[in-house]
Amino acid sequence: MTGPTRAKDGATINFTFDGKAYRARPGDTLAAALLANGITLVGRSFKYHRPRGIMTAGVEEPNALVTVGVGGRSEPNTRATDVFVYEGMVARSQNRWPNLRFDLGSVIGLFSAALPAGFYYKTFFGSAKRWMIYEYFIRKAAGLGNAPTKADPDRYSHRAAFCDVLVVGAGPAGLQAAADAADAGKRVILVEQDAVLGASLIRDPQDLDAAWADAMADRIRKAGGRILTRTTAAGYWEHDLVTLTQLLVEPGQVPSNGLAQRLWRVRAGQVILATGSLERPMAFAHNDRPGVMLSQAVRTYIRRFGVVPGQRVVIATNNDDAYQTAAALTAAGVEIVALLDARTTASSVAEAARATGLPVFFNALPKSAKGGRSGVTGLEGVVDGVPQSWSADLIAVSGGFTPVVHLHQQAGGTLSWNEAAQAFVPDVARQNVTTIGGAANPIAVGVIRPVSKPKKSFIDFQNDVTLADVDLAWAEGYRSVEHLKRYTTLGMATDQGKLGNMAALGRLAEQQGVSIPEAGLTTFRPPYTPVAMGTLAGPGAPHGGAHVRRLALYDVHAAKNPIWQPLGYWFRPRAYPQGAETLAQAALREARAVRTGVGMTDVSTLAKFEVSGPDAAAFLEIICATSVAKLAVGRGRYTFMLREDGLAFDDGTVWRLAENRYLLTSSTGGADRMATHISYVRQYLCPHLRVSAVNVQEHYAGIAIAGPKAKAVLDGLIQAEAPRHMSAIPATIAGVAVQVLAASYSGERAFEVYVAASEAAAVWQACEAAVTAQGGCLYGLEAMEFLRIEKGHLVVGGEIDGRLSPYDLALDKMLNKAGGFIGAAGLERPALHEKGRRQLVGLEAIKGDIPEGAMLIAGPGGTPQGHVSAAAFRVVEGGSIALGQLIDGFDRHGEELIAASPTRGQEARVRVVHPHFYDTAGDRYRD
Amino acid sequence: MTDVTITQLPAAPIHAVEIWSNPADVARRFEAVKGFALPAMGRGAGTDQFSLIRFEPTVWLVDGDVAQLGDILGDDGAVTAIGGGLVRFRLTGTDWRALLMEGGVFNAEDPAFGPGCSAATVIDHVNVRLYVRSFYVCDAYVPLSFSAALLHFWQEAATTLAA
Amino acid sequence: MMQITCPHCGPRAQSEFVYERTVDSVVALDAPSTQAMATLFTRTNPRGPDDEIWRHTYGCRAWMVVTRHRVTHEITAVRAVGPEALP
Amino acid sequence: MARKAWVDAHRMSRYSALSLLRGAFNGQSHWKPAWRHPDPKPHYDIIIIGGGGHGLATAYYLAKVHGLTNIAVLEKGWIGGGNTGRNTTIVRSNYRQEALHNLFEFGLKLWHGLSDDLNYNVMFSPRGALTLGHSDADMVTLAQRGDAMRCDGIDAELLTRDQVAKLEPLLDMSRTARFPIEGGLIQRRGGSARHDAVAWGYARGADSMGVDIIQKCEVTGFVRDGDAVVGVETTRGRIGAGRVGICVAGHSGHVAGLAGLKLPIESQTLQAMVTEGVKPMINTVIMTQALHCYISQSDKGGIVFGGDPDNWPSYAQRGHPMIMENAVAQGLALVPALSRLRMLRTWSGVTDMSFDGSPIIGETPVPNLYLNGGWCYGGFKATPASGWTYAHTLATGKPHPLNAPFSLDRFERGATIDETGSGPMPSSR
Repeated sequence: MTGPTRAKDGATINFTFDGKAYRARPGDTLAAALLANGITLVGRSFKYHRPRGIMTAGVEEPNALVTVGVGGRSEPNTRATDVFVYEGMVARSQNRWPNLRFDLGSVIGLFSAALPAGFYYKTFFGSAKRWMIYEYFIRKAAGLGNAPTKADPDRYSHRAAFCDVLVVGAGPAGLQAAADAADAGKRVILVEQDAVLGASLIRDPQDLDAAWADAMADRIRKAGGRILTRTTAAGYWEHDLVTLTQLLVEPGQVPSNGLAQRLWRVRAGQVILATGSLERPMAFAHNDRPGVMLSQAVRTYIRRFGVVPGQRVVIATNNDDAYQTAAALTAAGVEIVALLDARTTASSVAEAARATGLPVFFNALPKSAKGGRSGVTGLEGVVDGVPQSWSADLIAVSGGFTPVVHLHQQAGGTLSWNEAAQAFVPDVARQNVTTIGGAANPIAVGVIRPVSKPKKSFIDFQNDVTLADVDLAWAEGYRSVEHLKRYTTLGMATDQGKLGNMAALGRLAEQQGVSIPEAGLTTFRPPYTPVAMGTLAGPGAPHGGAHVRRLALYDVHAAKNPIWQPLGYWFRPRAYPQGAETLAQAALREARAVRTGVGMTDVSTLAKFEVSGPDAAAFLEIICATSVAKLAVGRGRYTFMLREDGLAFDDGTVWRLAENRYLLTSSTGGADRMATHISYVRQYLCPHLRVSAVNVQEHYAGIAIAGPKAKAVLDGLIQAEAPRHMSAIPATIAGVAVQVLAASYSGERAFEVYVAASEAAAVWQACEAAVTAQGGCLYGLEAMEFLRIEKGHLVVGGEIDGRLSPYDLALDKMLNKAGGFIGAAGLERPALHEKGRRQLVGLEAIKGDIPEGAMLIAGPGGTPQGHVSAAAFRVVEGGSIALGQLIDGFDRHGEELIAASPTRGQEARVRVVHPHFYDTAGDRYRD
Repeated sequence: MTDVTITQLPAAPIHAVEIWSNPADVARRFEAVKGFALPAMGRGAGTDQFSLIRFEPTVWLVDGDVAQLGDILGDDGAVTAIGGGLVRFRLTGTDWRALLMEGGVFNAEDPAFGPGCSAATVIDHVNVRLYVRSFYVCDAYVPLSFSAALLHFWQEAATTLAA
Repeated sequence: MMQITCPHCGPRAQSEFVYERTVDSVVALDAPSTQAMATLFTRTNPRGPDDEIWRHTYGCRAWMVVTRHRVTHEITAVRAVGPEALP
Repeated sequence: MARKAWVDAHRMSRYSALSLLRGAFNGQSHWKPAWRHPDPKPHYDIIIIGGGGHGLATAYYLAKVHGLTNIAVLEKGWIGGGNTGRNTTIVRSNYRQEALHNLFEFGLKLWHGLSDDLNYNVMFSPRGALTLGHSDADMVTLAQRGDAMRCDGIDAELLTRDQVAKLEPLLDMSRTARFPIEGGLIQRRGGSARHDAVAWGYARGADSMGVDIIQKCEVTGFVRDGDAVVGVETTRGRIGAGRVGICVAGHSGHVAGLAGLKLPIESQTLQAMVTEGVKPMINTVIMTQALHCYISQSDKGGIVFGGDPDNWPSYAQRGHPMIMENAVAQGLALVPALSRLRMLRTWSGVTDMSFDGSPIIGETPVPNLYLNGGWCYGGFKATPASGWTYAHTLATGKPHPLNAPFSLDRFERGATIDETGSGPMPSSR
């Protein structure tokens, strides 16, 4: 009998692997369960599709990657060593076709001699299109598992936590540190990536065992500490913030409450890293075969899971730790055919072992594993320079230990070289972090020089990087360790170089003839182990972290089933179609209602600021590029704002509501930017001013009522004379206090009614009743757009696009002659006054409808001289009109151009005109 | 079982009071009229009917009647209505602190953040202003446009706080 | 994610704050055009400490000057700016 | 003479499928180093500071197009180790502003022949650069951009909703999606490339023509003769130069500062990430009009993700976790099936954010000193065009017509090239 075995009792959990049913014991990892069921071939490597088994018993596993779960919960590339079997688990092997045992992709391996590291840089020439043909096949062969094609049905939480001491790793050192801190009255969080506490003492119970771990855990909990299992400290960020990823269910498992994982953001007073170390493999030929397993993993399978991974075992080591594996194997009744110790002098542990009759060989190195896809059959080695071979079904290897210093280094800490352990250990910490236990004090090892053929000696197993690839990179001049990594793809696999980096570094140092620390070290960046995208996105996944902002009058609109239009974070009614009306038909009907009768619309999203105080006018004269101070109480006017560079970035209206109180409105899209701008000027530039500038965007809902009959509607609503154009009065509608501003964006006599949003519904209903009584209707953004274009009003993001000056927009006559406003200095920049600027123009179609966004060209093949910023139809008479930007456009009225949209196959012949198409004298504002 | 209930309180006349000059004088006038001091940063004061909560260095949120405030402020400050744009949520139960850690970055679990304390922070991308009314009650002032989204987030999060 | 000690609120997570600009970018309202544009359009941008203007936008909304090292992100000083305020 | 002899002696190993096959029989032992590791000479005609893709491309075109070979590229670390190796490898020229799309399009044309030109497969894959529109307004904006490109002879195609769904079947096309997809603009000639290969290919090409690529050589100061720069001080000694070109991306401010210059540049961190490899699922490079996230799939199968820059100054080459989390949330809102993939690796570059979002290539006020920088988060795709035009500028002392608009003095003059219209503050870009 060969291969892994386990007593049959206790296996009660059903799971499937590649469609076949198996049973696992509670507490089994998938790897343990597969081994217990005699399965040794679990996956295929990335590049050559070489057969692979289970090499480790932890998160560093490079080979045994499977897909678990079904549908939207299917998780590719799950490490079989890092997922616990649950009832009904579905696991599938990956990167093989048609099946795991017979994988056509493995023919690539036959050509491996012609496909060294970086081979793709040297071939597949020809056009980019030709590369894409090669690439098609490369991409198909590459990748590992299949991504799900369905949306993830589960939720993910993000939670903040604060503590005095965060301990990472619940091995003996971590447990002790956490318990001591908790006893000392500190708020403690202890995290462990495993499902159980204890780490090494589960594998090697000696003085301390699982019962001791439980006792420590009790102490921590009783003192108010928090212990999180299945939780990995993934990233160490600035100012002692550590992100943790907590699995609330296993990959692919259905959570009972819908929550799959939680991302913790822990701000810690102090961080203690008790992260232990990872065992290294050894480099020898075919060291990637199923049946080659890390020595500590062998112990773990025996002692923790009761699985004996082989019956005839060769152990290869350069340190004392592997002798414990020999002990565990012996205790399990397994034959150890040879223990190859690379060291030339025997340690006391080794001597003691040999004294018991264990076949220990010193100065002994593995050279080549023999066997096939199901497992190894033996090992060739070299003892004192003399070749020898042994038959075996398991090769346990220990090439020393790599301390887990990732978090220490992520925190900015430096590393130093521990010659005895042949390992980097934490040196100077940059944040408030200490490393304890095995991560700080790895055990001593002997130095190894591989004796095998480099071409089949793997160091990055998943990506099939061999010692020969390292040699080739060096020979080709890729000498920095970063070049080596990038050229060979070493450390780029899902195990992130946890197993292979040190072997590569050793080889590189050898090539360079320098010590390992001189050869360099790559930087560890978050995450420590890969993190699910869903966990990163957290509750933000459905909305991309951008909630829709809901209108105060949302319910009122929703009842009318409008067409909605996204506008920044808002959704606003675009039109209110009646019957089978299309958007265009509805918008035109609505716009005509405004031109001929009356319409009303929701303008609540406009930015609004209430500015009070003795210095309010002085403050506004800094913000606005127009004069404000001379405004009489009860009057308002158009205004615009410049950035410091003198270019226009927003516009709106300013109203003097009382002696020392103004209301400033500006665009919806620019609302947040304007709020910041106003706050900057008030708080940073002008802290001495006696002014209060309060953002009341959300406080006031706004209702615009426009049209020749608007005044009649208003007179009725407020039971008083509505204010004349650009005047404001307080009033009452439906018993609610409102502010009525006579302002127009449509070109008609119009009013904006502002009311506290919490009371807006009643006012809206009253207004709608009054408007309807006059034969009017609601209008949406599309009609508003028609109306404002015809009138030649500007819109932020359209005409005011952040690239034009007030001169370009023909606003310069309104500039405050006294200066002193933000942007005045920028206006003097010489290029703003040179020829060749784009200037605001109107465009009138001569032939065809003007496509919005189209380029303005002189004729076919011409280069753009400008573009159409907004297009519409004359609301009543019909006819395509537009606003645009045109190079030196002010001087080109009357010129004919083409508005071309090649992407839409549309074009129109247009005439350049003045950008006001409607009521240029403003007669319609007068009663 | 998770112990937190989220209730939306009815709309209220909420105002912002800003002091731009002579703050110490204003504070004296305020205390003389109202009988308690203007709360310090990170604190609120008053009763359920009339509370002043300080979230900004120069601005107090007033939940209640502002009739006397104009006279107190004189030329040193102004009162501006902001209540239309704020929704008040009341979080009740021992687990309101845990709920506030979900999607948050502020340490609501800090025992020092006790009754009378206020803090403005961001939770699930939404500006939230918190005021601890008692050991079991924390009020949250949330922008109207985001209030439905935040309520939904809280209701969902409350079901899995213990997980 | 840094932790910034707001002069008004104490230590808070960086995500409550918004970086706005550097102190050396501040254009005085009365600066002549050439000087104003030179200020607006050049920065020392040091690979070391600089005085930066941050706002506690999602907190108390106050503005402050943060002296911060651009490589290590160490914050050595935070200074309140703005109108006079009660403690 | 000596140089010529050297070049002949070290004629680079020609790369081909045949030579790889030959290697199969000799253990791949016939390859020569891709570039030399020379010591600096006392003087060069032109010194380029910065051995990233742009600096190496500049050296390559100086040698190839202008026949200048007494050139050194000085790199403080290892070549290609800055932003060249820390981006999302997207290549496109789909800009709205004429000066920008003309510059990037010139580069895109070079990309299409680059592997053959360099005899180094940079794996440029024109899989299409797709920008999604989420509203009718977005679609007009995209059409405007596409129209501007098409009128200047650059490919751009407006796609309907159905066409987008067919091209990228895993996008959430539901009407109730937070960012409903109304269509897209695709530049089919855009795509992605293997970033490291670009630096290495240019280095190998430049080296083969005699350019000295000097790694681990940090510039610590400028040697001046009066106002003029006549050399550099370095960690490997003083090196004289006829002209010196700065090409150091995020470190532009630092290096220019050594010459007493202040620039319209602020350095910020830009993060990117890649997931574990999966079988092909994303076909194009997906970008969006409403969000700041971009998604593509590498040849190895990893989903490459980018998002907003960290909007504050930093030289740290590490980012803010919540910025990345937000980019992932946006990506999942678009492609929900990404949720169960695992983020494997993150990286960050120090970007040189200019004050109009566009690059700076040209003279500085200091005689003999030139600047190439300000690429913000979009420099990778420009590598060939940047190198070509900078080489022209350094060789002739005058800008190429393509980089003439990108002068350093445009900011204070008022001739900025602002694609997004968001103004001079990099933090709001």
